[in-house]
Amino acid sequence: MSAPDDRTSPAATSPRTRPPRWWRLLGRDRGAAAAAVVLALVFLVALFGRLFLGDRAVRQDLRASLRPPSLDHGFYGLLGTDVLGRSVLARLVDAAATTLSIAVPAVLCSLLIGSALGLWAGYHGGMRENVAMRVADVILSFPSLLIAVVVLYVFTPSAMNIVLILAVARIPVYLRTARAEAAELRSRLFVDAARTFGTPASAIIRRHLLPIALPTLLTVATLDFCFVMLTESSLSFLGIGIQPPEVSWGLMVAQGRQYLQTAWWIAVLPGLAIMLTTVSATVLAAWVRLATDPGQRWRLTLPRKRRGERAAVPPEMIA
Amino acid sequence: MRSDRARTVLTLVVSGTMLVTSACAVANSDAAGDAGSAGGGTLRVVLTQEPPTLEPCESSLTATGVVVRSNVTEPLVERDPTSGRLEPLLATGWRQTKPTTWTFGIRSGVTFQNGRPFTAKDAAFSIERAVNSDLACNVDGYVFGDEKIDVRAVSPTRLTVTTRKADPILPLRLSFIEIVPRTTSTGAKVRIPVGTGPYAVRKWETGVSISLARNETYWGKAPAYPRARYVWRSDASVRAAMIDKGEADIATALDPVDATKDSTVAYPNNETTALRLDGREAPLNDIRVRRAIGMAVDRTGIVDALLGGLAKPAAQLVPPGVVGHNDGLATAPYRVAAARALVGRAAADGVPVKRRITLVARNGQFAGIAEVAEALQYQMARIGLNVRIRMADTATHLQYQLRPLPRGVGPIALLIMHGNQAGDAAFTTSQYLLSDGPQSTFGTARLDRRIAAANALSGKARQKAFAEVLAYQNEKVAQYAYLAHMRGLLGLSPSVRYRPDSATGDEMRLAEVRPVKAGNH
Amino acid sequence: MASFLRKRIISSAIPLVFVVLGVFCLARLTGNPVDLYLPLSATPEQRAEFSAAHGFDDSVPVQLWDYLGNAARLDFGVSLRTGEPADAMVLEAFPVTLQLAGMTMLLAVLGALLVGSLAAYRPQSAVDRLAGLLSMTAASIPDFWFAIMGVLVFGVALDWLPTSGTLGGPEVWVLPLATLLIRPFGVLVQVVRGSMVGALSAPYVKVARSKGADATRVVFGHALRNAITPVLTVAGDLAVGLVNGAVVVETVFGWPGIGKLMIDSILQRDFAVLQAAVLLTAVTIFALNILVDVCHALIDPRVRQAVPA
Amino acid sequence: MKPSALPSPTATGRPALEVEGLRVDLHTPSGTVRAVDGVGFGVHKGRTLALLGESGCGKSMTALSIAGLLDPVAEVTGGSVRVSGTELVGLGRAERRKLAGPVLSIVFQDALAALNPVQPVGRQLAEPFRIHRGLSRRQAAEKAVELMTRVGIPEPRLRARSYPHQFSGGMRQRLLIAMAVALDPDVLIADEPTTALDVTVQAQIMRLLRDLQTERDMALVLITHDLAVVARHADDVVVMYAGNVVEAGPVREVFSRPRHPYTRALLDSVPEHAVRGRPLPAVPGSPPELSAVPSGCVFQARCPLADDRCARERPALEPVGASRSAACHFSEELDRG
Repeated sequence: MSAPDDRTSPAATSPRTRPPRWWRLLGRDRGAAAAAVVLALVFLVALFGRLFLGDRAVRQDLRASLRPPSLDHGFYGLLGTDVLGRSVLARLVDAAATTLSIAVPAVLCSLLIGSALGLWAGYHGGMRENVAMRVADVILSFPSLLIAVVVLYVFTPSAMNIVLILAVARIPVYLRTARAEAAELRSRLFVDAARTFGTPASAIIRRHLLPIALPTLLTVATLDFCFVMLTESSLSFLGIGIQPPEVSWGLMVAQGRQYLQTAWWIAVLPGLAIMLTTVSATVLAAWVRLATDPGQRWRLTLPRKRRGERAAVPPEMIA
Repeated sequence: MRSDRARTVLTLVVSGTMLVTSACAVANSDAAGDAGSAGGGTLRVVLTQEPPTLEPCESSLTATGVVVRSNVTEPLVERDPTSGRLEPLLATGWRQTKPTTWTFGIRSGVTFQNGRPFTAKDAAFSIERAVNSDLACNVDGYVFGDEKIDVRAVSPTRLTVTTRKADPILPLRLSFIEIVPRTTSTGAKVRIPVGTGPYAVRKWETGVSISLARNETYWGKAPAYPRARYVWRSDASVRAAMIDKGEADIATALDPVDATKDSTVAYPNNETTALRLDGREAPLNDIRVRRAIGMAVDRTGIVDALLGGLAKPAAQLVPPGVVGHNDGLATAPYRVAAARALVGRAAADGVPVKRRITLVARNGQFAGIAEVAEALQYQMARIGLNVRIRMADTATHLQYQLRPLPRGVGPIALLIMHGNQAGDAAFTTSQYLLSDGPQSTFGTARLDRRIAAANALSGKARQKAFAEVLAYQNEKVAQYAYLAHMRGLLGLSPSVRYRPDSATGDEMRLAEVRPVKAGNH
Repeated sequence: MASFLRKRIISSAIPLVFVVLGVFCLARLTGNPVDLYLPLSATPEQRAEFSAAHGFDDSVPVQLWDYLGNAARLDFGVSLRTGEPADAMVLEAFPVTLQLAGMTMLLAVLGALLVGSLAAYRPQSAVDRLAGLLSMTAASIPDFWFAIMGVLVFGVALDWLPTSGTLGGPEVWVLPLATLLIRPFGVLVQVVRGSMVGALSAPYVKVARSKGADATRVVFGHALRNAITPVLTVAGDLAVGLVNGAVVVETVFGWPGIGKLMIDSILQRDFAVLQAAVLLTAVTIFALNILVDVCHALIDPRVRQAVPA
Repeated sequence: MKPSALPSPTATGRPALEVEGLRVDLHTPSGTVRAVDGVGFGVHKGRTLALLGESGCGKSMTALSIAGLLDPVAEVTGGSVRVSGTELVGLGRAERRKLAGPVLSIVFQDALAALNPVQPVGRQLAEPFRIHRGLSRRQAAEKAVELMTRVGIPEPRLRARSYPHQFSGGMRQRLLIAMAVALDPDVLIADEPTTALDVTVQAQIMRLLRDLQTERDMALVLITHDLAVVARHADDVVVMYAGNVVEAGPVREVFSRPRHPYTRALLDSVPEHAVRGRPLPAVPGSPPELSAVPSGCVFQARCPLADDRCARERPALEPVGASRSAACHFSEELDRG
């Protein structure tokens, strides 16, 4: 998106205005606020939910198999039970922690490695850039689900391995984005200036390139969340995701699919959890992208009926 | 430089090429094919997977056998799955003419689907091909071990089979060998088999379907449907949906969830599930721990909740109806407290009960296996053991199942499903109970001796001896914590009539399927 | 353009080699397939014989060397499962997946261009908000779940569509396409919208409006072609990702495509087929990347000019 | 309503462009602010009016609101804009489109961004003829070549197929101007048309604009912050500060005898007016933020003459001579001093 021209942007007309607090901005966008609340809730549940659960998520009772959601069986019976008679509510809470403990490290790993490599390659250009891009091509040319299948069958399908595979599979996305940004920035005046002062490459990358590329990279990362959760669930469908008795939302959907006709709540509720979380992440990512961009922030403040151009997904986002 | 407009058009053409190819390709699928209903003359069967091959000598592979056996090819002798008795098929009868020699009478007037007449020479050829050739057929070894046999066609209607040692169940073993004409290749496996059966393979469209057509020169009773077609869907809910929708007449291996529907029929499939406990590794090397596991398993709970109430709690590896089944064995009592106490006593004696046991199970081996594994894990953990689950694919599972067993993997509790297709405990004991059995982790010398002795017997004595072997294993060895004798679930559309039996999973006789006549509901 | 293509092809061919090496070594890591193909009670001699016959007793480098040598003569080995040449099996399965993926991408791109442009033209309108919600939801539904729901709802309950399979008229395409489509469509709508909003606020659009251009001319004559570049890039990457989706779709609906073939050959340790399938997929991806680049060049004169430099 | 600034003494009849009391609100993160507050002026055919001011004073916003090209963040909340007698404020989209091109046209500052990068320039130049005259592709292309010849593009027939990035900055600006004058508009707005160019090219572009204006008898609104450009090319000038018109009148009179302290300060800061050996006097301070425009005189914070009255009361734009007006409580004193 082009920078808004300075004649219409109040960011330029009033350069010294203190930007409004981010929560005030957030409060004005009802959609983004709701998304933030949902995400915060998910994270809180993931972090602290297990403290209250005890063994509820694993406690089986084969006599209480497939109870529909109802008020008759106490708090943990609210959302019904699965085929092993475990509380679906407790499992959803437990699964939130597992799901996030896979998605978050996977996204962080690929973000860190991919961005570092990409910025380095893009800044230096030439051979280094070429090699990095070809590495990205190699990874992208492997069907990622298949690598996952091979690796997870050869090694144990532990959470650690799943994180590693998902991280490796997603590195090219960040690598390409970061490289493109760095390649564009490296010819800019301020980078040239820093270079003539003898600033080492690593410092230029850290101090000049990273801050500019970061918002885009973070947006891609937030949206990648969605991809990682869905892939994790596909792995469970093929039977090589998280291994029971651990449980993730993806595993719950995969295991519940055969009960879709008889006990919808087993597969539908975790599916909803995935969708709600990813939609919230997408909405919030679009919002954060605007809010962190000084040239775009003003768009958030339009009155509702005139609210203008808001990019939902940055073009760099690849899924 | 081309004009700008032309460039736009070109871009559209480039990206549109795929659509055109796609659209053309849609037309090539078998749209005009025999998509009609069973009433239209085609019996439509949906399997779980595409057969890897239709080679008759591989028909002991379930996926191959279910299509080939008794439909396309036939054996000399077949075992009646309900009575367990052997019935003549392409043979007319058999006698043990010497201790090591069996003589078979061969049916005359039978022709192969390619028009050639069937003689004893074809029978001899088929046995040689399956057992002594380089094809590495699955039936070789599975049924015959490594003994060499001598087969002779004495006349067009007489066949003799000689073994080195006396083999009292040789006719039963021969029931696994499908008869093919002499012209069949011995160097390579065939893609489209030819046999004497009621149906001939018309077309195998790889990945899509296998079509059969009625063999109009069949020597026996003609089947009701002129054509049959197999398709495969790996997801059970899709197979069930195809029955509901009327897209298929028979669906195999449905989920227990669907057991309540009118369109499903349950049948015992001769499979038995159990946990094989590796008695060489602590803490499983302590018989108290192994016994405790047997007592910790809530068989009725698992059967009712996870297996749709279809299976029967088991106390031994072979189901009723198999020679050697011991009616006197009762399932281990479900007593958690007692089991926990047993483990506690073992722990007091220094057994490292907290060492982590890996429960290995195979994805998709039976419907609900993941849940069963979870239940077993939970129930074992409840008596104080430390258990984790590893769901494996077939290849990995086989590494755990077969000798040489993997090293350095710690104590393994392997969830196995054993199908005794032959109806004689000899196959089970030699594989699963011998101390060096290919699928056994340990045993005792006394058990080995008892098995060897039972193998040499026949008739009532054989039944009694094997029954004692099974009882002895439970009492003194306890390598297995039994789960259940399984039952399969078949989907049947209202327009067909078929009674599945214990062999249906391995050979589905399409000739026995009849249309429901109008007003006969 | 010719030099552009040459350069692009050479630089992309190197990764192809690495893909072949990678899949070869990964496959060897999964162990000797002998257990799967020999009877349970096969003797050690039989096992050794099987391994020798298929070359599994050699060291991995030797196996690799043999494989590369044979592959150079276009001999990709035979399937352990069926005994057929691996390349024949792969080529047979490939068109199905290519058709599925091609149709999917075409529908996804066209649909997303339409919906995304509509949404972008009046940001925050009801249309925009609806499109945003739908696309985000579509992009976050687990595909196998959608597939099975589709079978149960449209196949059984409503009885509108066949449940599965490839036999029949065009209606058999609906559910597999829809399953494969939802995610790329959802993502692309958002990309198109974002990119369109950007293009519509560009100065040249103001100029076009100052010339009196109406909405159609502004959107299709000016903004669309500028907005399509990022859409193409993302569409290319999504198309690559369709191989993953194809595995699920082909598994559920029983389509004999390359995704199912790959999964089956992994599960069956059918290395020759797996390698041939991955190689063909990689070549396709490679061709696709070039196609995307060519489209970029066709659409944007600046890309065309920048290449020889 | 504030008085319109300039009924020009030399022109007769109605002005081609009349702006009265134009108000534009901006919706910013810190609330709604008024970016343009009651701006009014008029331009006759054949005349050039300069809108002068520092960046951010609202001059471009004024131009965009006249042309109806405001970003969604901005909104016209009052006033009137008449072009050749037609009221534009509140006019429907379709009617406005009919006027855009044949009646009113605009030239932007950044020609690279203002030309569609993926279309050959010939096609972009032909577009007005296709839209308004309904010419065929071929006829329109012919017209485009004529236009290119007129604005001095060498080898126009060949260059019509080139893309914007293949032209130099000056050539791009010529193309943009050609596009704007394609249909002989009554009013042409040029928004900083030369800011991005180097000095020699600037002069050529200004000459081209001027020639075209004379040739086609257009009313030209020149938006600029460059006093030299105003002095050389404009007939009248409107000085804007913080969204308000502070002074208006014929260029020669305003520049020789400014009646507003801001105009005077601007003029003082031009090097020619400075005294050698003394530091160049800049306008001290900076314009107020739009969110903090004081209730009194908008210029009070920087004004050397400001007193209590200025803080209390905003001076109206009052006539200060035959054809001039200024918004200052001290305009009389300035004239005398």
